Amino acid sequence: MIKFGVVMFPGSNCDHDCFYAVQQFFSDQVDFIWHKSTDVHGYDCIVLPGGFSYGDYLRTGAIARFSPVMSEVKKFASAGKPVIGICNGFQILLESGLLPGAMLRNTSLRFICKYVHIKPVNFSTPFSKGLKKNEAIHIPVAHGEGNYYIDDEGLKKLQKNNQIVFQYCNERGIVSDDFNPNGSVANIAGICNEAGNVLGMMPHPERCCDPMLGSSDGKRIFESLLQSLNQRQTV
Amino acid sequence: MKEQEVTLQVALEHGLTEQEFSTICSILGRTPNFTELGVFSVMWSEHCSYKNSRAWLKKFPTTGPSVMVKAGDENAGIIDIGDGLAVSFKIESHNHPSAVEPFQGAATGIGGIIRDIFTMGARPIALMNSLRFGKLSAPNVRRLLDGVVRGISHYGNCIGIPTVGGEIYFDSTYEGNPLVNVFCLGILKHEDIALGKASGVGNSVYYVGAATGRDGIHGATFASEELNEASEDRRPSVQVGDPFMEKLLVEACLELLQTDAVVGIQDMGAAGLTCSTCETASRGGAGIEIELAKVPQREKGMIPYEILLSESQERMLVIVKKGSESEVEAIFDKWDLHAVNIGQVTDDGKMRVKFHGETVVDVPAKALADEAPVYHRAFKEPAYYKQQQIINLANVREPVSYAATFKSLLSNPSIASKKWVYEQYDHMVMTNTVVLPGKADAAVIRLKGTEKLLAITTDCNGRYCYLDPYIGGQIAVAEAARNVVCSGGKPIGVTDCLNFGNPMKEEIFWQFKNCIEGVADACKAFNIPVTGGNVSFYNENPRGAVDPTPVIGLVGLIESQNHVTTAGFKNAGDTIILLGPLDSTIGGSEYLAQEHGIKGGKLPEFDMKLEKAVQSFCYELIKNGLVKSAHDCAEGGLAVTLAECAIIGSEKGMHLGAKVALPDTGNRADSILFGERQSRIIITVNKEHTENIVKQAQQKQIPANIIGSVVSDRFELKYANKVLIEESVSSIHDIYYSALEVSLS
Amino acid sequence: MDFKVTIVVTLKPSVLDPQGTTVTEALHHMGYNNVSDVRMGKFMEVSVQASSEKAAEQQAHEICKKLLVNPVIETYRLTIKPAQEAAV
Amino acid sequence: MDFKVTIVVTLKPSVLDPQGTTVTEALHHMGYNNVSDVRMGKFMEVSVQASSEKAAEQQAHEICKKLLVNPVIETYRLTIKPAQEAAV
Ligand SMILES: Nc1ncnc2c1ncn2[C@@H]1O[C@H](COP(=O)(O)OP(=O)(O)O)[C@@H](O)[C@H]1O
Ligand SMILES: [Mg+2]
Repeated sequence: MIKFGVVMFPGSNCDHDCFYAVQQFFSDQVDFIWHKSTDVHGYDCIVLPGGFSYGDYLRTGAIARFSPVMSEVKKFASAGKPVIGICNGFQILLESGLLPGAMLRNTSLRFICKYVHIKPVNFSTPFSKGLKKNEAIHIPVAHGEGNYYIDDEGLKKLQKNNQIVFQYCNERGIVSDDFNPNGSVANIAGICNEAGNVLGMMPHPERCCDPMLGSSDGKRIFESLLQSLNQRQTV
Repeated sequence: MKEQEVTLQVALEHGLTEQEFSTICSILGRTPNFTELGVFSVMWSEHCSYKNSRAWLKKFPTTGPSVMVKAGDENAGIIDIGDGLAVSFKIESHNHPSAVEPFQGAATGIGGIIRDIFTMGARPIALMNSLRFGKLSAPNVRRLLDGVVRGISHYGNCIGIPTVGGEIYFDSTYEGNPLVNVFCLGILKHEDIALGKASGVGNSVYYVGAATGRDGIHGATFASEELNEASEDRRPSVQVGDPFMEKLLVEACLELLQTDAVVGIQDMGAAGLTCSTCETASRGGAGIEIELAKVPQREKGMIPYEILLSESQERMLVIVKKGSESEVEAIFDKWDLHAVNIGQVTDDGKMRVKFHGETVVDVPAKALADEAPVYHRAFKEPAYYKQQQIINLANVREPVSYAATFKSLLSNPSIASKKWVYEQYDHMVMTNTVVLPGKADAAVIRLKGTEKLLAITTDCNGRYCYLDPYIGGQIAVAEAARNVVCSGGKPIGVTDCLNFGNPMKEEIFWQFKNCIEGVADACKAFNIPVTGGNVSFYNENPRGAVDPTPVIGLVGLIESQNHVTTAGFKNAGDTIILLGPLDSTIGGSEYLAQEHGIKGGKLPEFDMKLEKAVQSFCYELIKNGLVKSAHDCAEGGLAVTLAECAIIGSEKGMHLGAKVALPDTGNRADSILFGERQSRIIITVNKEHTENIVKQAQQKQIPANIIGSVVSDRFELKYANKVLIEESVSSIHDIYYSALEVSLS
Repeated sequence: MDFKVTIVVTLKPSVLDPQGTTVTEALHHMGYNNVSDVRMGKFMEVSVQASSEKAAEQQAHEICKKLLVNPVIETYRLTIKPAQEAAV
Repeated sequence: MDFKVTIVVTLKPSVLDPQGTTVTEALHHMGYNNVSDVRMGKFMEVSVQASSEKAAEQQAHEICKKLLVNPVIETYRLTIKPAQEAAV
């Protein structure tokens, strides 16, 4: 069994959603990890959920990255184990330096909650291995600061290292500024670290695992992860 | 420092009457000191005591087999929904604070209503808001709208409770007096009900949450006055919300309530520490003694009067069993919240407040909380009432172009899609939102771990209530119930927010009384208990009062996912049936107001018996799996309703329209297309079920007309064999979804 | 003439500053116990074209009052400099 | 000794400032066509207790670098004053 740990920061609010989605569809083995904990032993994957850790005060993710658990998450990541940061989790990964770049406010200066489409463009991470080229994943976003920023040099590096994992697109998989909900550089919806085991993404896969909620495309990302982890375990 | 001496003059300045002041003196057997006077003045303000409305609120039916906590007994009512589960819900106004500072006013409104729900031991799982503004073209309205929406978005999104629905109207009656009513619903297990009571001599009184500042002192009395120039000067009373703090409070309190340590719990809302201490003591039949010096304070040099009357947000009072203190402190510590033991429960029924050991308030808690005066205000039928009814609508010109009128109705901001608003709210967090905003007449949320779902809605048409408060009140309930039924639910409870002008004016009180009677009679007819609500008076400025607006929040239970029904058409070829009467008049309609500038006319006939029959018929059809889509026929009449079914049913690249022919009733076309008669639902069904359904309806003497069928990408509406509207679905789709944004840009 | 206006907007002293409080606590958690009373405000830079410094200043106050500052809870102060100087 | 530190955090010039752009546009809409290039930043006030101004300054820079400023997108400058003076 693959064991998941969902970190709870003060102000996390998608922690239960992630927990529920994992438990319902992917694994009986899922725990909450309190942000003051310094023990992440025994987990196969750590999820940094969405929400408003510390109210998003100062900057999104800026305070949460000092939670005691984060130094353990860093060690976990540098051991090559998978970490996924969703929305606020992505913002925390940026602030903690586990992923490059920073978040700015959406160009509309408004919070935006709606379904969008994203297209996987990197098939070498555990999260995206199982996805298909040209597939358009129907998935919700819900954020006020999802406008991903990185300077030109950094962007080139991302591209060169194949670190862009998801881009905003339309229902036919066409990537363009027209379908970018927040103004992010290069229509980026998700990136990974150089090693590919740390993923940050603004859209919420945990919100679209159950067909009852309108889309189950989010399952594909978790399924890909499970597949990779199972392969690794059997190896 | 020497306290101000209390005289009748000072009492009058506090908004108390001479009579009230003398009652206070006789309760105490002496003249109150300045702090005590402040305490009485807030507790006996309209906002806290409901002194002008209480007598009439008794008209509401409040009992029923499923009622677990009754209206008026606690911070919110509770309704049993089976499986050992219950729901707690309430609606509340934050009109006056939002008029002064829309962002913070709306935000703290959300914070307040959430506290009312988790105080009951329920986990809040859904928010809604019912908003009313002046016309968008009027000065300041956009700023208000923008601020209110941002405020709700800021607070609700951060705390992680989905805002799943609501309503917005734009009408000049609300100019200068926006209505911001917010609704919260929570879920709990039967055994987890928490009460706001203090009992058990020697139990500890804890203060938890944000530190106290000089926020909103006189806020409660402020909410009970008309807005005028002077209210500008009261601006320091604006409170700032801290949704992060409240998120911690929700989690910590719900965790705490899972222990045996808590005797009672209550939020500090209006009248803050004063209200929470005297109410808990009064409910528990006990007394409370607290030491103000222990209260965490944000500002230096606060005097007892200020500490007691402060309306700082995000604070709770918890009565803790003696001996469980350390358990309680450990939980709050985990959540980085300060919990301070500020006093204990006593047995003398007194609210006793000390400041550095010296007694500054010593009053009977019950008198303060429950013995506020009750007034029976005089009322008088306003002159406009009969005058409006006799307007001769036959003189109103029919539209030159039906298509143009139709499109301008579709782009009316009160009718057009509210996407611009709900996309700013996180409506999906908690992963329960089965029907997203804009898709059905009610929001639908699932209850994880059960087969059941809830349908919730808020409704009120202020114009109807102005033209006929009694019928308007009935319609508000009927329409809310209809919305829930169209979504597949059975109504189980009502909460109401009564927004009116100055109750001292007899004409206003007449509106109030008649609306209440309408709401009450409708609730009785439907057999739905009222579980609580809120009254907001003085929504009035020198130009006049708002339309009487008794907003109804209605909750329905959906037994199975299979019953969930949305408004959009599903398949080309389906038959479109109109349940309910075809004929209408244009009295009171949006069409009459928008196109002809007439706020008047007699409302179309409303028959409660027919209403109930239509609703229960529709509900049965849905339960039998025969209905593909259902949409209540409301503002904009049949034409707009049908267009909405087409638009909502159309996705990118796949458009569904309608080909509809309405039979000649001998009436004018505008009344058939745009008239707003009640008791009507547009359903679509598989062609082969059509005949059977119509036959069943006939047997029950319910009008049911086959009016057309679903087609692809064309919207055609005929009346009396004449094509009056013919549009492509994509064009009306664009109008409907972009209108609000266009009028804002 | 071009002027550079800098505007500092702060919450009125009596108004709650949840951000400031939370940041203060975060700093304490990080061990900075000698740090306290963080208050958060806004800083804005604006270029204004006007015939004189006086005119620019008047304009600046006007836009503060009309748009940039929420007088219900905020106060502001501004400084103004000819653009060349500011660039230095 | 108590010191009052004020910190101005601004977006790096190379980073697009969506808020500044929107405010500029809003001002133009309102008829202020002589106003341009609005840039939005943050203003913070912090009390620091330290043995000397130098020590306070060092602390202030430290908390800026660790928490208050994100160097990927922001730069900052700070001023420091003994608390008594600042109060004046
Ligand atoms: N319009 C109304 N209909 C039914 N009950 C009402 C109405 N207005 C107020 N109540 C009930 O009266 C009680 C007093 O309200 P309360 O909770 O003290 O107000 P607040 O939350 O503003 O302090 C509550 O139980 C509330 O549900
Ligand atoms: Mg209350």
